[in-house]
Amino acid sequence: MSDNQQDQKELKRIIEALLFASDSPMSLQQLQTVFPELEAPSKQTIQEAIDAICGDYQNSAIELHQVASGWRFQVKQELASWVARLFTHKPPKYSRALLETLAIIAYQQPVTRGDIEEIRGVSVSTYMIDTLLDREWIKVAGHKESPGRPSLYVTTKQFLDYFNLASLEEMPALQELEALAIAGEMEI
Amino acid sequence: MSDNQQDQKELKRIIEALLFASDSPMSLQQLQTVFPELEAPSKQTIQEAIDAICGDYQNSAIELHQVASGWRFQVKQELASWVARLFTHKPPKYSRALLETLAIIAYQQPVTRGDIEEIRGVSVSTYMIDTLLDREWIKVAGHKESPGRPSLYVTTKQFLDYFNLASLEEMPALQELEALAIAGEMEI
Amino acid sequence: MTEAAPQQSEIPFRAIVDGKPYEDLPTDLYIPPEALDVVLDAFEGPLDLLLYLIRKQNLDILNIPILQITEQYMEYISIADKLKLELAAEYLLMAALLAEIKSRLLLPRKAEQIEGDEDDPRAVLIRRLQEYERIKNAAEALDELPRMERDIVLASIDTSIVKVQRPKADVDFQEIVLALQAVLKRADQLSHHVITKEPLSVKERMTKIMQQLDAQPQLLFKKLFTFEEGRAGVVVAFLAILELSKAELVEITQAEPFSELSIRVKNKTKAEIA
Repeated sequence: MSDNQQDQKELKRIIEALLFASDSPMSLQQLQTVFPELEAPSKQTIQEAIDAICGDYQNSAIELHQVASGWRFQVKQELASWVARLFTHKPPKYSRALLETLAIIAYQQPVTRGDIEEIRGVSVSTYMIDTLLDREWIKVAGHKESPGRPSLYVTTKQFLDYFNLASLEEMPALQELEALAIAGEMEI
Repeated sequence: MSDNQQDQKELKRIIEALLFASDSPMSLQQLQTVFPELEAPSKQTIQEAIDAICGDYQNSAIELHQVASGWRFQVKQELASWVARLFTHKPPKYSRALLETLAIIAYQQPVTRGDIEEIRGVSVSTYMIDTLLDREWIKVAGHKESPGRPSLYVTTKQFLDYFNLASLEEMPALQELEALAIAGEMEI
Repeated sequence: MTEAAPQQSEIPFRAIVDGKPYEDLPTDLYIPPEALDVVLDAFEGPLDLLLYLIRKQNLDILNIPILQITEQYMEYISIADKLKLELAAEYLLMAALLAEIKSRLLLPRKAEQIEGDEDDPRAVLIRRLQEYERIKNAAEALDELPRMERDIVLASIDTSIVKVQRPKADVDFQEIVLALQAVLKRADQLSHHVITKEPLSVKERMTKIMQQLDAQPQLLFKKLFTFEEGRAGVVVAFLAILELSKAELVEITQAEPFSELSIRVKNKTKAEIA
């Protein structure tokens, strides 16, 4: 195998890895910027790699598909019904940590991630915040004027809708909660 | 191609699609329950399909890897440095104290907080135990029948998943303790 | 102790003790002076510090020269004390253990004590050091394992063409309330746990013991310990007695083998006590 072929094969693997790792479709331009400036392959070379990958996945369960913002791997149409079965069989469950984070945002808003960590006494994962943002239960309302300008999180209208609340005032008062917490402790 | 081979090929594609679509690793059992009850393939058949998929991806940028809670597709290690360029966030770093505590729980489980303190020779903070519980790397498996009935901690499947392990046996071997041979006369 | 320490004089040492620069660092102390004030961060505890002292000198754990290591450890403790660094009680506890081992080594031993090393504190210490080192290495190996968020990237695909609304997790507001209660309860416990530490100073304890001996020239050893103070308190009292003994201000006596230990002011004759 010539050096050139070797390089092309390696490039194909890198492009393949990037497309699998990325959460969103990647354009030729975006793929190009991953490489160090002087070593970046041309768009044409990247396109050739993509064509080759498309060929590789012909008999597989997934395919490389081009959408407006770039290329992404997706499940083949004829297998979609099976994937649908998977999803209906696996309703997710939120962790205690996620519910606590949501509770703190609801009651102490606006709060930064640091605030939440301080109250919970443990670090807060990006995944948790992302899940809540994704669910549109929280949103970024602005940034705190402190080093790093951390995001300030607040709950959304969708949060109130989901929990069937007309306004935040309808949530049980914090003092009541504390009283309940203390009562709970006394039982033990 | 015989009907049987055809079926096996189709099954392989379905399993492949399911494993790609799932957010979390899938066990043979979980894969089985996606199928209508009467048509569900045996675990052995599913395992054969998985073995075949593993073979298919040998030269690809990704691999099918087994961790504690099942199988998942992940980008091959040797391409990780390329993929890392896509992410701007720094991976979390864990303190020596946390890693030592985690190692003790992993290797000596079940252990109490007192056992951990005994081995490390220092007190173990509640914060650290909380962090490990919060990450769901450890859980309380019961209580020791000794004064105060201290919690007994064990590691979880999530711990193994996070560290890319299928079972505790895959953890690096603990070094052997050398036999103590203290001579009658202690050297001063 | 013939090994020379790394050239510590090259490192400017700026500790101020009692208003004067503190310069006469012992030459056999293997801790870089500038590290002293961050030592609690640098070491994971007394076992870690001991391992450091042992490994730094390429010594075999199974055959450590206990007197040498004890002296280095004590030196370190005393400097930390002079620099008024807050030392965790565990460090003092280890100092007490080392002192005990040292005293056993120096005392003539009875025949039965040589049998078996079950109760030999040195064997116990070596075993603990071995076990700790094993875990320390295991923790390093754990850190090296490929892991999520750092080395492992999952291969994900787009599933938006799948025409099924993925069920989202169902949450009841009650669960949020319970979650917040749990946080509050935990925060509460945390604040209870911030117990203001009683400052336990060896020097202070030495003074207190001398005052006790002023009133009563001979005291039973065990009377000097207040068990309410916990392990740290016991250690401080023990170290104070050792310090006093070293300074030859008191002596520890035993009427007969296995009888209770007593402590009395030195330089007083039996006649005076009687």
